[in-house]
Order: sequence, then C-alpha cells, then structure tokens
Amino acid sequence: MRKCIGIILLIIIAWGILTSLQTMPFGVSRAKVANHYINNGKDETGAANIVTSVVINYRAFDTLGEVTVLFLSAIGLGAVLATIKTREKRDTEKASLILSTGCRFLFPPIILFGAYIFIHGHLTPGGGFQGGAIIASAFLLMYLGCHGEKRLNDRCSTFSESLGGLAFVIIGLIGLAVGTHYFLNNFMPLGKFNTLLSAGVIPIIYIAIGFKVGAELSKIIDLLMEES
Amino acid sequence: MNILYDYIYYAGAFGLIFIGIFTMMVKRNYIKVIIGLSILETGVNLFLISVGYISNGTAPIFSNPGIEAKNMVDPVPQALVLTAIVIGLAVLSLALSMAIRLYKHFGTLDLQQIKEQRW
Amino acid sequence: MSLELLIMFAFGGAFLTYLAGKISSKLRDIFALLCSVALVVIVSSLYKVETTITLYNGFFGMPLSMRLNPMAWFFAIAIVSSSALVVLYSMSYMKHRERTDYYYFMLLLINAAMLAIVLSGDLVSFFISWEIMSWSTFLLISYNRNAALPAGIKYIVMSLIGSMCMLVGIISIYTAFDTITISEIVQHMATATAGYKLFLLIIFSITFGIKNAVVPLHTWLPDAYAESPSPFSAVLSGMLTRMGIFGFLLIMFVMVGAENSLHMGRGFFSYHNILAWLGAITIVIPTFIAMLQNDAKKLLAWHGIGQGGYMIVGIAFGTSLGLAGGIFHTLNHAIYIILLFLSVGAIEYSTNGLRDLNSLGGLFKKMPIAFLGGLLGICGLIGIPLTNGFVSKWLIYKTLILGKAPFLAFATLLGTWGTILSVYKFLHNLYLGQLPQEHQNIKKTPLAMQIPIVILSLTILVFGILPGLPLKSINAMIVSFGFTPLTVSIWGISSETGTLNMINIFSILLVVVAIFWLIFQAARKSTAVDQYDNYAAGAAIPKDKYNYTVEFYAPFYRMATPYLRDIFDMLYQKIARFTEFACDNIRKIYTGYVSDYIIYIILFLALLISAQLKWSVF
Amino acid sequence: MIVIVTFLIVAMLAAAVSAYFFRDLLNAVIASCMVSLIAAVMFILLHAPDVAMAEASIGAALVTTVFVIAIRRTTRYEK
Repeated sequence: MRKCIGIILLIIIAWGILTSLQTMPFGVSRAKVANHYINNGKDETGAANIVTSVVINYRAFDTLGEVTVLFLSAIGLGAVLATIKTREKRDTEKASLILSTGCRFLFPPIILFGAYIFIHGHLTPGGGFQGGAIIASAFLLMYLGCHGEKRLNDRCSTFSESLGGLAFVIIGLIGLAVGTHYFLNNFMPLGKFNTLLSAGVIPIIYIAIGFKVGAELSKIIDLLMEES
Repeated sequence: MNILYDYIYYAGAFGLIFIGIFTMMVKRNYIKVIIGLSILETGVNLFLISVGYISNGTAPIFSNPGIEAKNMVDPVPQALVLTAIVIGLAVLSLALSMAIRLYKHFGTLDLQQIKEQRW
Repeated sequence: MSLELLIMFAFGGAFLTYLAGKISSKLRDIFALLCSVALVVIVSSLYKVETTITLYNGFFGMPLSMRLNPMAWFFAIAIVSSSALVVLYSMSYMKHRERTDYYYFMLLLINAAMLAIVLSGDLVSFFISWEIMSWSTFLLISYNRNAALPAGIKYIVMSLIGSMCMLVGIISIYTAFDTITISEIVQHMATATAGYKLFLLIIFSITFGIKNAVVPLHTWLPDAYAESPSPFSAVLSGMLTRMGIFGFLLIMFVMVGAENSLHMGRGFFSYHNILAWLGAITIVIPTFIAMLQNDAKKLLAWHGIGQGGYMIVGIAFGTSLGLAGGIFHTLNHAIYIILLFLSVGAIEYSTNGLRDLNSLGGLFKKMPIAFLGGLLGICGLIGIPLTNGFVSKWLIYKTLILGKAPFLAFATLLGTWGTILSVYKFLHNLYLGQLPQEHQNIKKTPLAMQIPIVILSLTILVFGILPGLPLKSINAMIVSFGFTPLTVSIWGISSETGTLNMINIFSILLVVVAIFWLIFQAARKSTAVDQYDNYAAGAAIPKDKYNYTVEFYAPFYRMATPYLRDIFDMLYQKIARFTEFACDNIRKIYTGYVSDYIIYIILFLALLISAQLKWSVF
Repeated sequence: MIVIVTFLIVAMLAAAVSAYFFRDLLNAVIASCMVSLIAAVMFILLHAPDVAMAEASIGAALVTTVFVIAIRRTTRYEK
C-alpha cells in the first residue's frame, strides 16, 4: 500500500522534473555571479583555488554560520547522548600489537597530512573542512586500533575548537574595522600569487576552520564511541 | 548517444534522490530511514555539481599558468556542496544519536512499534 | 509637561513597585499608595486644562500622541481615585497572600493602561494601551489559580476577539484617511460615506460591547468578577469594564460624530435605537438572573452587567439629558459597586474566603463599617433618593419619557424592581438574620479596609445631595460633543420640562423623617429585643443553625429557571467544544511516524507539479 | 569516457538499490558507502576536486563510521 503510493507520487515528480530539465541543458552555461568570481577572484582575493576564495572570502559569512551549525550539532549530540548512563560491558578482543603499533605509527602522518591540506587550502584542492575531517579520521583510527587506550584530550580539543572559532570571528571583526569596512574584509596584503604566503587572511581563516572542524568532528566521534 | 551524454549525470542524481526518498517513505527501521537520507543527500550534491559543469572545462584552480578563466566550471555550487557535505555529517550523526537514544528507551528501532509504545 | 509626568508616574510607578517588593513588602505597600495618591494629585491639578503632547514621532511616520480634554479628565480622575482607594484597601486585604508583588504590579499597570487609554490622542496608542489593559487583567483575574483560570481564559478569548475587531477598524481607518490621530479623523469623517461610518460603528461596537458586557457578549463577566481577588473585582467592575462606555462615547460622539451616529438607519432599525434596545435587554435579564445567585460576588457581577445597560440606554438615546444620565451613571456605578465589592471583600477577609449567601448572616454587629458600606451601596444601586444612583436614574427615566420611548422606560423600571428584590436578599443574607455559630469570633476589619469604605459611603451621599459637582464637568463634556448644555446648579439640574433639586428633596425627607421619629418616640410601645429573639416566635431556638434566609426566592426560582438560562453562554460553549473537537481530529494527521511526514511533503510536491503540468499556474 | 560514466552510474544506482534491499544494516551501510565513493569519483570527473575530497573523507569514511558505531550500539538486523 505504502509502496504503491510512494511509487505513484515519485512517478508524478519524475515526470515534472523530466519536463523541467529540458530547459536546463547539461554543461553549457555558467551563472553570472560565477563569471565574476572566476574572472576577478584571482586579483581580488589572491587565492589560486576559486572555490576557496568563494568559501572564505566572498561567502565567508555563510561559512561562519555553517561552522556554527556544526558546533550546535556537536552540542546537541552531547546533550542527547549525555543522559545515557548505562555502561554495558561488551567482551571485545584486544587489538594485536601489530595493529595498535601501526595505528600509533600512522597517527602523526595523518595529522600532518590534514594540516597540509588545510594550510594549502588556497592553492590546491582541499581546505579546512577536508583537513579537519582527515584529522578526525586520524583520531578515529586511534579509537579503533588502540582499543580506547588513547582518548581525545577533552581540554585540548575544547581549547583548539574555541581558538579556531575565536580566530575566525576576531579576524572578521578586524576586517570590519580596517579598510573598506565590511565583515571578514580581506585586509592583509595579497602577496605573490600561487605561493604559500599569499591571499591575505584566507590561509589564516582556513587554518582556524581546520582546527575548529577537526576538533568538532573528533568530539562527535568521541561522544559516539564512548562507553561502547 | 548524445542525449545519453547530456542526461546521464542528471539521471544518476535523480535516481539517487528517488531511491533515497523511497527508502525514507517505505522503510520502518529508523537506521534504514537515515541511510535513505544520506543517499538522498549524495544525490542532491551530485545534481548541484552537475548543474555547474561546463563541457571540456577545467577545475576552478589556477594551479598552472596556462589555465584560462573562460573554461572553468562553476565554483559556486562547489562551494555550496562543500559546506553541505560537512553539515550533512553533523545532521546524520545527530540523527544517529537519536537512534541510539530511542533504542535505549524503547528497545527497538521499528518506528511502528515505537509509535505504539509511545503513550 | 505634566501629562508626560502623569504617564511616567503611572507606568514607572508600576514597575518600581514591583522592584520595591523585592526589597521589602512594607516599602512596596507604601510606595504603591504614594504613587496612586500622587496620580490623584496630578490629575486633579490638570482640571480644565486642554493640551496635546506628542510622545513619539517615528511610528511608521505616524505620531503617537496624548491629549487632555473634558472627557479624558473626567474618566482619568475617576480611574485614579478609585484605584487609590483600592490600593489602600489591598494593603490589608492582600497582606498574607502569596505573590503580592505581582498583584500590585498588575494592579498599577492596569491603572496606568486605563489612564493611557483615556488620554490617548491617536488610535494606535489607544490600541496598545487597550492590549496592555486586557493582558494584565487576564493575569490578575487568574491570580487565584484553580477556578480562576477558566474564567481568565474566557475573558481573554472574548477580549482578544474584541481587540482584533478594533484592529480591523483601525487599519481600515488608516487606509481610508491615512491618519490615526483622532482629531484628524474627525475632520476626515465628513467625507466618508454613510456605509463606511456604519461599518466603523459596528466593528467598534463589538469591541466596546464585549468590554462593557452588552448582552450577547456578556458571558465572560460573571466568572471573571467572581473569581478575581475582591479589591480587583472592584476595579474591574468600577472602571475597567466601563472603558467600554468610554469607547462608545469616543466612537459615537467624537470620531463619527453625534449628527452621524444618531441618524444611522431608519425608524426602529437605526443604529442607536438597536443599541438602546440591547441596553434594555442588558438591564432586565441579568438583573433577574442576579436574583437567583447564591454567591455574593456573582450576584454583584450580574448587577454589574445590568447597570451597564442603563449607561448604554442613556448614551444611545443621544439627547444631552440622556447622555448626562449615562455618563453620570457610569461614575455612580463605579462608586457604589466598588463600595459593595469592598464590603463583600471585608466579609471574605473576616470569614476566610466565605461568600456563599446561604451560609452567612447576622454580621451586622460584628462588622458595622462593612454593613454601612453594604447598605449605602445597595441604596445607590437601587437609586433611593439622596443617594447618587437616584440622580442618574432620574435623568435616564426622564430622557426615556421625554423621548417617547415607553417600552424602554418600562424596561428600566423593571430592572429597578429586580434590583430591589435581589439586593435585599444580598443585604439580608449577609448582615441581618441569625449569626451562624462558627462566625462568633471572626477577625476584625482592619483600618486600611475601613477607610475606603467610609470614604465611598460619604461620596455616595455627597453626590446624591450635591449632584452638581460631577454634573458640571459632565456638562463640559457634553458641550464638547456638540450638544446643547444643560442648566446645572450645585443642587441639581433644571430644564424646561422639569427640575431636579436635591436640596428640596433632602429638606422634605429630613422633615418627614424628623416627624415620624418624633411620633415614634412619643408613642413608643415596642421594646428593644436581642438580635436572635425575633425569630423564635415564642418557640425555643435551635442551638446550631436556624437560618430562614436559605433559599430566598425559592418559588420564584422554580418558576423562572426554565426561562433564565444563559443561552449565549451555552452557545459559546458549544462553539468552543466544536472547535476543540475539530482541532482534535485535525491533530491526527501528525501521526508521529517519520515516513508519513515524508509522504506529506512528497504529496504536496506532486500536487504542485501536477497542477503546473495540467494548468500551468505558475 | 561515456561508457565509463554510464558504468559508474549504473553501479552507483545498483549500490543504492541494494542499500534499500539489504536486511543486514551493516551491509546496507557498506552499500551506501559505495554510493558515496562512486559519487566522489564522479565529482572528480565533473572537475570538482574540492568536493571530491570532502565527499571521500567525510561522506565515505566518517559517515560510514558513524553509522557503524550507531549500529553497534543498537541492533544489526532490520526486523
């Protein structure tokens, strides 16, 4: 019954989408705002990666809100899971020495790789979000491989998370005070194009986002993994 | 063949979207519903990226001096999807924490049974 | 300048009282009293001042202003003085209750809001103050929790319906005339069509009719009066309900204008005639329902509705005599109903919240001051000569007889008879008869409760003997509406068709009473007996309960009950139940099952898409 | 090229459909991980390396892990 209704409704919607897709050909046009970003983004922001310049410069306020949503969901997760107090014991086999040693060996390189990703966010693909996710996966590896011996340092993760958020907002406020007076204004010198120290505040903000996202995602994993 | 080339990405994206919606509509297991949600989300992201695509284009990065601006694909949907993926993870983990909580409380993940037990 | 000071004092005093209550309750009581006395002083210093001030200019380009004129001053002085007396009374009455900070805050806030209503010079500030008043009244009606909550909800629902009607009226005025200042609306009103004026009159009449409890819209009132704390019942019945009368005056004689509102429609089906008939129904039916009540406050509440009918009849008739009668009756009603509620409150205070007429009685010697208040209050309510009710009722009867409206005149007289019957029950069952055993050692009435009762009792006599005092300022108000002025002297009123001179009546009554007293003194055969002796008729008095006042008017009750059901209340209850039932069924679409919600979303999308594909609506 | 894309898309849809049909939730999660991975490849083909990176690290890895953790703390089988 439910399946029949679902299929009928989806067929109607598919039909509507099919008729409207005919006016939207694949792979020919670009939006007007995208043209502006592509043509001027290089000179205005100094970042080689146009996606980064959109995320951190043109639409940085959106990104701030998005980071806030991430933060809120971490809080919500903690609130939902915090009330569970039953500590059930599962008999799990301890990881072998090779596995745990390998995990400990891989942990610093993965962290380094994450840091590399978000430091070079304005030059190559990647940035704070991807780097943060990679850092979180390093912590995940430690949780899986070392059987909960090494836990995320709570104070350290909170510190780096708030440091990242604070740096983002403070740089934004400095931008408001300096120069052309809008929030998250790119007030620093743009530097030489396509080098590491270029593009003004973009690398700094992306590093801040990397810290923040990495800490938050690690915290989410920590909350879900704990007691299990 | 040309028509296939024009619409294959859209077909894939909407295929994912429909499968995701159908899963959410029909399945009674809460984790299955969340799996449907994640498939739906992937479909939407794929659709947004394929809308911004330009035939014979390049990635929007000036990594080499020879890359020209006029062939670049649209960066705006990419920036959008980038954040959407991260938010998607946050939403999914929140929903899954609810699932854990529901299981602790009701002892089942079947939505029908949870609904009956609710009062 | 003093107008701003007045508003500032009124609102700021309310907030500061609340803060003072956080420090000490004694400080708060004194502060509240000082505030209300200061308001009385300020308002009385503004006598015969006409002024306009602009409070705030930026409300969508419309100025919010305050203005003072004879009408506003008359209502303002009544509001502030009654509220000062009530605050004084509350100092003892509310002493050992909970949440007294909140009580005083709301009481003073209502006072301030009523002041702002009567002083407001434009419709937006009128509406804002009206809403402040409605909401704080709701909070204070439900102060006692339990049974008071449904009463408060009933009040706020009806009040909000009224407010929304008023909002519709205000918005339509703004779109039609592009102004909200009352004095400018008056000028624009000349260009409006008759239909538009009728629309305005009707839509505002719903608002003010609800507030003044005109009969089809009265059902909130009995519960609200009975369940709120007694001092607040006094304010509620005395001034707050009569904001409806102020509103009627505002819309009929100021905004639309007397020459328009009195010639709206033809013959019987003219606007003011129908309003007068509604007023007559409001007099008769609630007064007879009041007779059947066994709860002292409910009895007074039904009388509150009934007396409101006199005011409506008076001002709806629209002659200067009738208008004077209606407005003067508003003032008089405020005085005696506050007095009655305060004396019932004194009994409630002494007997720990008892107000059932069947279980009380014989309190005359225990509480002489409350008895004095009750006696003079019901004298005013009935309209016995030398009390203030007599003068205003005389003016209304006179208007109806001169205006050749015999049926309306008969209705008002019928109302008076019903009043006499029911208030005798009230007085007798509370103060006369046998004192029940458990009330032998009741609490004494404190001084702070006695003072307002004494002041109001004296005021009833003063306004009864010297009606010229208030009638002078009422006369100024009537002149400002564009009516011919009355010839008012300090003793009474004189016109070409008859003269009322209270000093003559006073002296005649004095002489008659003196003669009778002398006769009785000379030919005295009776002996004074004890309060309890006169029931026994020679037989032995039962020790416990022997109170023949139980089931007063029982035969009448049996006879009249089938006809005196409150059909409007039942109708509203039915509507409410139907709404609840419908909402309960609509609620069922929220199944609490995620997949269902997704199906709803998809269904909606599918409907949109099929509509677009079929008819191309977008 | 078109053949590769068609193959990828068919595989992706097949993975999604099997995620619908699997009774074992762990299998369903792995199937949805497949969907994400193929989607990451398709982002590369659509010249969106940033998004591909995010999808691979977050959509494929972290989401799957979170699902697995949740399944471990609840039940493994549907019904």
